[in-house]
Amino acid sequence: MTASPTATTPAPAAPAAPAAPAAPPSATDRKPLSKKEIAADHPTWCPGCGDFSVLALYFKMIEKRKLWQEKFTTISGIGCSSRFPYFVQAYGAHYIHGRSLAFASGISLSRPDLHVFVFGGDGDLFSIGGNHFTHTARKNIKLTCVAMDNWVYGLTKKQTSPTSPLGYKSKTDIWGAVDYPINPMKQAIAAGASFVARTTSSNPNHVLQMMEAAMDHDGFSFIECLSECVEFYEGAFDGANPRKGGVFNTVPAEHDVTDEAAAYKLADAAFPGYFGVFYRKPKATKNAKEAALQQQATAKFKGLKDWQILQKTFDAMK
Amino acid sequence: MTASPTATTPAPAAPAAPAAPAAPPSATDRKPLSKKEIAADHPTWCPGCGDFSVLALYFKMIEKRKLWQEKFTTISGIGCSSRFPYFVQAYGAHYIHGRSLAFASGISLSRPDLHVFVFGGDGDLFSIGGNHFTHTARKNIKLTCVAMDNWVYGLTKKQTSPTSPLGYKSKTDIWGAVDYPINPMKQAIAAGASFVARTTSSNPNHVLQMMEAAMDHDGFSFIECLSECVEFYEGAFDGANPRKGGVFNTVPAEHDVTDEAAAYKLADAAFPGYFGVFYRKPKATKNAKEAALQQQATAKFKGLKDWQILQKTFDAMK
Amino acid sequence: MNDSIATPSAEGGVPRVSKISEAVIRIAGNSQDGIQAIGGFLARLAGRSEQEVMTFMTIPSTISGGPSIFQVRVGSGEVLSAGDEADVLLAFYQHSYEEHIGALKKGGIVLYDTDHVEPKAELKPTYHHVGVPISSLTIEAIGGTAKDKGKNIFALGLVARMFDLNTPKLEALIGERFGGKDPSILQNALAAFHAGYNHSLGDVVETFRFVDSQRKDGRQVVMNGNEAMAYGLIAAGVRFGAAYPITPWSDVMEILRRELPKYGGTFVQCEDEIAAISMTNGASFAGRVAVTGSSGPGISLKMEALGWAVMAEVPLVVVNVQRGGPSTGLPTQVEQSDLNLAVFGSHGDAPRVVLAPSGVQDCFYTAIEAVNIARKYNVPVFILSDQAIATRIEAFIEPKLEQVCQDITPDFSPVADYKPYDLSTPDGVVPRVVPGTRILSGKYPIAGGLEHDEAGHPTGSPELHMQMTAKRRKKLQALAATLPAPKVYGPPEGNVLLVGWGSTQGPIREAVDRARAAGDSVSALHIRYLHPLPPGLENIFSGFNHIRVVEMNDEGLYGYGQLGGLLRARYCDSRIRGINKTDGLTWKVKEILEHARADIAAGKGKK
Amino acid sequence: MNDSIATPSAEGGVPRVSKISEAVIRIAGNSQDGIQAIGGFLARLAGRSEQEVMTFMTIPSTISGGPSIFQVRVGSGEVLSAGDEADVLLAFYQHSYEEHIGALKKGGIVLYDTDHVEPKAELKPTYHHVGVPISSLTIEAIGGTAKDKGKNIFALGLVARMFDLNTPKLEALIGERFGGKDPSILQNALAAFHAGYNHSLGDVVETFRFVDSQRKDGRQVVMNGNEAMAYGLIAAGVRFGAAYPITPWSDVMEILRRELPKYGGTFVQCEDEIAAISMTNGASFAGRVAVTGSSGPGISLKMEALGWAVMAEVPLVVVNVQRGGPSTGLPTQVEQSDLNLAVFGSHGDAPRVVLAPSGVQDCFYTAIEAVNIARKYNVPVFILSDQAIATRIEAFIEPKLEQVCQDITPDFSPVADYKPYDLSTPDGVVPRVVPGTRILSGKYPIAGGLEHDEAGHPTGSPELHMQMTAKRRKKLQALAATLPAPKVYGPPEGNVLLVGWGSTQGPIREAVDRARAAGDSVSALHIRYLHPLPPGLENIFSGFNHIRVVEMNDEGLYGYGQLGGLLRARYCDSRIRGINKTDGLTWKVKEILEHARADIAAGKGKK
Ligand SMILES: Cc1ncc(C[n+]2csc(CCOP(=O)(O)OP(=O)(O)O)c2C)c(N)n1
Ligand SMILES: Cc1ncc(C[n+]2csc(CCOP(=O)(O)OP(=O)(O)O)c2C)c(N)n1
Ligand code: SF4
Ligand code: SF4
Ligand SMILES: [Mg+2]
Ligand SMILES: [Mg+2]
Repeated sequence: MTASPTATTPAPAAPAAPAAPAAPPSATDRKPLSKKEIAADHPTWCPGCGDFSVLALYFKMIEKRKLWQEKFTTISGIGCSSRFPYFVQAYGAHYIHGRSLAFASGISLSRPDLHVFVFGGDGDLFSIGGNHFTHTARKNIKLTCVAMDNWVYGLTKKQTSPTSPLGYKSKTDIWGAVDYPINPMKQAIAAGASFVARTTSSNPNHVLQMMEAAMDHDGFSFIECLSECVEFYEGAFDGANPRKGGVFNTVPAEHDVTDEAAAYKLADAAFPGYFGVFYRKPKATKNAKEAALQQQATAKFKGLKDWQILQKTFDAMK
Repeated sequence: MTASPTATTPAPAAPAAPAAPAAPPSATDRKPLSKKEIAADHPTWCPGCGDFSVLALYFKMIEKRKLWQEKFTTISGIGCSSRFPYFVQAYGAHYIHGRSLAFASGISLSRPDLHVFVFGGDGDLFSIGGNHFTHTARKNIKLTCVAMDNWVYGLTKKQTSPTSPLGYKSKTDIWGAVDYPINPMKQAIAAGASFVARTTSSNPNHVLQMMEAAMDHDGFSFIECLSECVEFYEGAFDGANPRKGGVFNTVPAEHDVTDEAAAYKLADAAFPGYFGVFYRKPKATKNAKEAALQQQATAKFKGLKDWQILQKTFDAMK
Repeated sequence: MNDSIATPSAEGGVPRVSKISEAVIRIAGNSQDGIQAIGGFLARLAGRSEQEVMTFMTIPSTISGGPSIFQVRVGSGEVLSAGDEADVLLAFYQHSYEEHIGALKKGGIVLYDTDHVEPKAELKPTYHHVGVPISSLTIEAIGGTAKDKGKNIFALGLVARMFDLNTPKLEALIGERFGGKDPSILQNALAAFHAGYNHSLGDVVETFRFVDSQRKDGRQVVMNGNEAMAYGLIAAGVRFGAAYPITPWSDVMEILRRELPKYGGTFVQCEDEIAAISMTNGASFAGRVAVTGSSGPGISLKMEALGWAVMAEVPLVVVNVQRGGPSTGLPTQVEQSDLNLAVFGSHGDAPRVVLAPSGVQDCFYTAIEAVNIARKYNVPVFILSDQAIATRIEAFIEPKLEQVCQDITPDFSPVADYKPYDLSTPDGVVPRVVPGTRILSGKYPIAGGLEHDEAGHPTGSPELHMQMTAKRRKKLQALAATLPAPKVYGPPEGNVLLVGWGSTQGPIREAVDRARAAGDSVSALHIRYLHPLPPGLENIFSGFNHIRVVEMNDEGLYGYGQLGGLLRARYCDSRIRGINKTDGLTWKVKEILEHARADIAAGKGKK
Repeated sequence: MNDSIATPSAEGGVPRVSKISEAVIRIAGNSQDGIQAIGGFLARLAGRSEQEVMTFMTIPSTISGGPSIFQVRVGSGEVLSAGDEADVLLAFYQHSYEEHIGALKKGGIVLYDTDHVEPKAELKPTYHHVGVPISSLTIEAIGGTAKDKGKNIFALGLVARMFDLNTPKLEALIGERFGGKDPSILQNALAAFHAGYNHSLGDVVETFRFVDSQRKDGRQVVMNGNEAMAYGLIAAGVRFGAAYPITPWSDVMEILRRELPKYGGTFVQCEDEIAAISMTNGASFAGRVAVTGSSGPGISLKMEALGWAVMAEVPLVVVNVQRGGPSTGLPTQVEQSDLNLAVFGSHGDAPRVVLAPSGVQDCFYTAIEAVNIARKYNVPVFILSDQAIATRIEAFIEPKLEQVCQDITPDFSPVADYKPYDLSTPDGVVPRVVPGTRILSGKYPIAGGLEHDEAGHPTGSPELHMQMTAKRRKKLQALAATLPAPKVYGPPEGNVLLVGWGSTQGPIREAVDRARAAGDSVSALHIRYLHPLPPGLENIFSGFNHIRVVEMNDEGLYGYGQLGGLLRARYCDSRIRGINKTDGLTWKVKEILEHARADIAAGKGKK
């Protein structure tokens, strides 16, 4: 291993950041990552899959916002969309199906120095992963979660997903889906997410806008991004694509993004519905709350080494 | 086994009810179950626990509505509240922690002849069981779910629950809870539950009213019932108990129970909030939809035995 | 093929026709080319011709598809495996040609699409090359549009000609497959087929004809293992199931979801695997054995809920279509590494039954047996299938459905009294009384996960926990006592005994045949009941010098695989050693013999 | 106690004082009576008096409380178990008296509350009865209100007098416990204590004094196993954990939740056990070994995610405080039935490490060792504790914290290049480079559950799957090579070898001592590293005629327990047989000897 002048090892018990590395070289002396540097394997997605554009815009954001590889992680569960981290030339994890948010929370809560981005499918985040979504949102754990919603299970080849509309013919509903779909936006709002937005991969500029806004939000930020599965649900989102005769309605200007009930109503709109930020109301993150507890606790032991703190506890157990 | 004149074994493939027994003797020639007949073990709950009254009112409903033991099942997960089935002298199951709704759905979908009642705690239904709650609600599976919400983990002796208010001092938050609580009513409404009500064990008549309304609802019916844990959260619900200087506000008369957004607003009211039916809007149950699929499918094979139906399939595999 | 075929000479002329008893044909292309369809047609034709057939295929792990093969082995005699080497290779692309010609036996025929394949000069001497402009001829025959669909059918025509297959039967099959709303589709398919069939095979020096296979008693059905599993469950009387999709389990659930309504049943796609097994626990509790299933990761998730069924003594069937592990592992490849999980995978002492079908036909009957064991002993039963069985197509004698199909509707006749966990029965088995049944004593049972007394109510009594633990164990011991001792394949005594389970039965038996043909003393033992084990195995083992357990899993920390470990623990016989691999592929006959060679050699001459 | 004590005669008079080396005191009442507090005081006093001490308690399984006991064994010599029989029984109620007098040794003293207990005439000859109106005297001493709190302290006073305990030390302990905001509480406690101490014990014919115990090098700390586990993890440098509550695991998480912030760490209560292990997988992935834990049901739920850590080679520590199973089972009783789950509980070949502490002190050191094994081999490590260790209190020499406490902060210095799954290392171990580290080659690793190449990217390659499977296995084989062969307790050769693991170490060693005292040839082997097993066991086994594996789990289908199965599979030694029970209670020394009697007898005379 070659040592770098700027590298340091942080104090063992640096409160709130047990394992936070030193700051990287100041932004000035480093160029942003180029597309070439940040792109890894060529995506194994089907030609035309909506997921390509989500990946391209993630690259754009990384370049634009000067995120270097030691500053962020890309996390996913299992699914076509969840192959995402393999295509990014940076630290990432391809976790198990449905549990990416819990995994990402472990990073976020132990490594305040890292941006944590989670990408997943509608099945991954709202079927098997639904409860982790709810609890990560309610605890307002700082990370960005992008649901690449294609209304179907892609990787396993066309089963009904929790967002498949009634009547959609899948391998598990050859006569058309009978279960009422879930509404990801309502789920996020009801769970207490502090940033909730909606976009579609067919509108690149809007996707980038939403991603940047989410990244800048200090808390749990959620984006539902419609992303067409050309293989198993072709044309699903034409209705939201002006180039295909659809309409792309942005959130009404008069909408108050801090009004939960209003956001909930917006989420109730029939497809194609609205695009943009539905809800944004910062509140203390779990990260900040836990850091505060650490400050309180460590304050009592100023200047003591870890073993000396434990010694005090043992002294009381005699 | 002694044979009963009225007992018959149903046709093997009676559509929609693969295993439905014959109707019981007409209500006229049978007396309703008395408290004595329906009570089993003496509850192991702490003296004064709110759960006692929920049990008493369940007995009352069973008596009043002439439910005989072969007509219903009582299902729970794990928790103090989930000990419920052991105290009822009828078919019941004490399942594993958090999964009672999925278990109950298996009964409901395979046994249309049985009423299915589920009782559980706030941890059982909204922490580990949260996702099953969401999906049972969205699919509108016919059963009644009563959350005995005491804002704490009772059985495991005082840890923070997903409904514990901020600042509640538990064994896992000695400095007071820091995670924003979940709102069970919002969860139910956002998930698409077709019947959502709220009551408190300190108001017996109201509990009975809500239970009966829930039982009569053809679909997924949910009741949040505040039920005090005198051991670990004494006085939690005094604010909702007039006898303890609290206020018991029923849902405003002008509230439209079919208006989802209005119901969501009601759920947003600060504690003690409102009591009564927040939302009730019947929609086709999954039970009915699956039955319809069965009717369509079986219609094509009228008069054929099961083996003959399979034979047709095999004939096409040569 | 059999030896009657001479290595083809280069000179052209009218093809000679030689009789053969079996042939292995490998079709290599991309998953999008419908090569599986060709294989499917050949397999079903074989089935209808009362021939034995076995297929093998690979599936690209990426959704966007990719290289894929379909190998079909057709024989007039018994066919045990999909075959190590191909007699004929049909190659659509350069990569197909280059990657798979190695699988062709020396002197074999490679039939390639000259539009995409540039044959290698150095290979020409070794393999007989036959080039056909498959793509362009297909376009010629049916026009550009349908090209991708037609190409495989054109190739089917070529093969039909080469093997002098029964064209009316094939046309009928094509009709059944493509005869739908739009008649042009069928016309195109037939046009492509005839174009291929009538295309001169040029310098092919011979074509082949299968010798008539000995009459089979009864007609054959042709299907893959997942189909056989699903239909077996239906025949068993299962009318409720719940699951979550995962490869390669998914098609079992897709079939049940589609078929059960015809029988008044329901199959539910759940939010996850835990919900799925919980729903089936609920449905089983409510009266009739229900089924859930999954593959690797989903099975691990079911372990807590499975333990409840053990404790509450609720019958349940859990199908595990195994794939490569650990974790997400190798989703589209085969492995037998979930046996330990099936036997030991829940906390506490939680005895359950584990069965493994040996092939496609056995999936059908194992499903029925699993349901009946679950019902009789009120215990969860695992069926361990695997990706290889799940996806391969076999033809087998059609089951006598009128006899095998059963009605397992519970009896709701009122009973006088009922103790769900009665300790007085010797074998621990207590017939269930289910919800909906009146119990005249007025005492109703509770099914629960807490340790309980005979009525099902919670107890912390040391004695009761000992007794109930023993009760749950004794049920499986009682089952074991009823199990048939497995029969040895080959002589019951000898030098080497190859022990196997599940889908390895075919290649292991073929290895035995091949070794014995070479004069070596090798027999095989297939274990279908893995937990509890059948009685009498120690006697069988005692008849051999070497006992090698052939498994598609790792040799483990101490040098034996998963079944190996179970057998060694029980019999403490150190001669039990493993033959293991984890390459995600089924065993080749020669690989097995390779591994066993030293032991086999040691026995040369001796008995 | 030692034999120096004569069976008490009935006549009264001034009590004789006899020196004793140890005493077993059982306090029986209801969980609400604070009897655990009495035991706690006695245990901590012993600790401060450099005596050995071990306690045992039962917890009512219903939340509303109920009968409960606390047994404390104090000794000047080595104390291995909580003792089979009590020398003194303190009975608060009739049920306490009736249910527990059987646990009193003949001639022992029963001290009972005459306000609640009606002694049985027929028992008077056998046991020495001493009645004291404990309830009313407590009320007298401190007034009605505080009665329920005071009664236990009053009884403590009685015991202090009877055993001539060090009152200043006891008063100090009472002060530490009750000294808080409200001084009246402490006053009441001391008043109750003195009232008890000064109460004449009437016709007790003797009191006791402990012989001075040999000086211990260093002071002792007194705690239960869950505390030792939690503080061991902190000493190991763990700064992040996540879990979900469950008995008896919960207090480990409650302690960590409370303590970690002092060290700049965090512990998260999650929505369920799957989220918990996923969070810790994430935190470990992010750099520093994290911990999760649970008991039975919660452990079964973690099996899929655990497999991910095996595949991704991410270090992790999972604590399982075992309780009675299967399913919800016996939540407040002890069992060792999760060993198979720990070793085999995930799908696929998923090798992980399994350690089991032998007692309270060992929990502390095992936690540190588990963390270091996880870090060195990048593998998940199970720690199998159990309900008995978790809840019993022991005094042990205070660890030298300055030496044992470690800082495991990762090194973030930039590296030139990094291959996370490098296949070139002989033992398969590759040091981790974690997020936040610059990699100058610009090639960054992905941690994933799919089979992968050396860079972590997905592959379906048969060769790579074989090699990576071997890599994951080789890491554990390398660890095994470093493990010390366990030392035999007693002579290294002989007739009977009692093999055990976990919390059974104490009673097993005491059984050895007792048997040897009786002239029998019995030794013991404690296995702390359960997976992989340490080398050299076969040599140890070869030195004995009988090898009996003593476990608190079921004898299984084939007559051996869970460790028994692992050992038989590996060594194929049919002399390895089980001694098993599942009554939810720790082993009594005489029970073990009972089970081994036949083997022991067979060896009489011989060597
Ligand atoms: C525990 C577990 N269950 C099931 C699967 C199989 N599986 C993989 S991805 C997936 C769902 C894919 O759908 P989605 O999450 O919407 O992603 P998409 O492929 O549509 O992008 C499923 C069911 C798995 N890998 N693990
Ligand atoms: C899988 C699993 N995890 C954890 C537990 C332990 N446990 C039992 S009940 C319970 C929560 C009890 O709280 P709640 O559901 O609110 O019911 P209450 O006791 O308050 O009525 C927990 C964590 C368990 N039995 N199983
Ligand atoms: S299957 Fe659908 S979601 Fe998956 S890669 Fe192809 S187009 Fe995209
Ligand atoms: S602990 Fe609380 S919830 Fe449980 S029985 Fe006692 S009072 Fe009720
Ligand atoms: Mg999707
Ligand atoms: Mg609760």
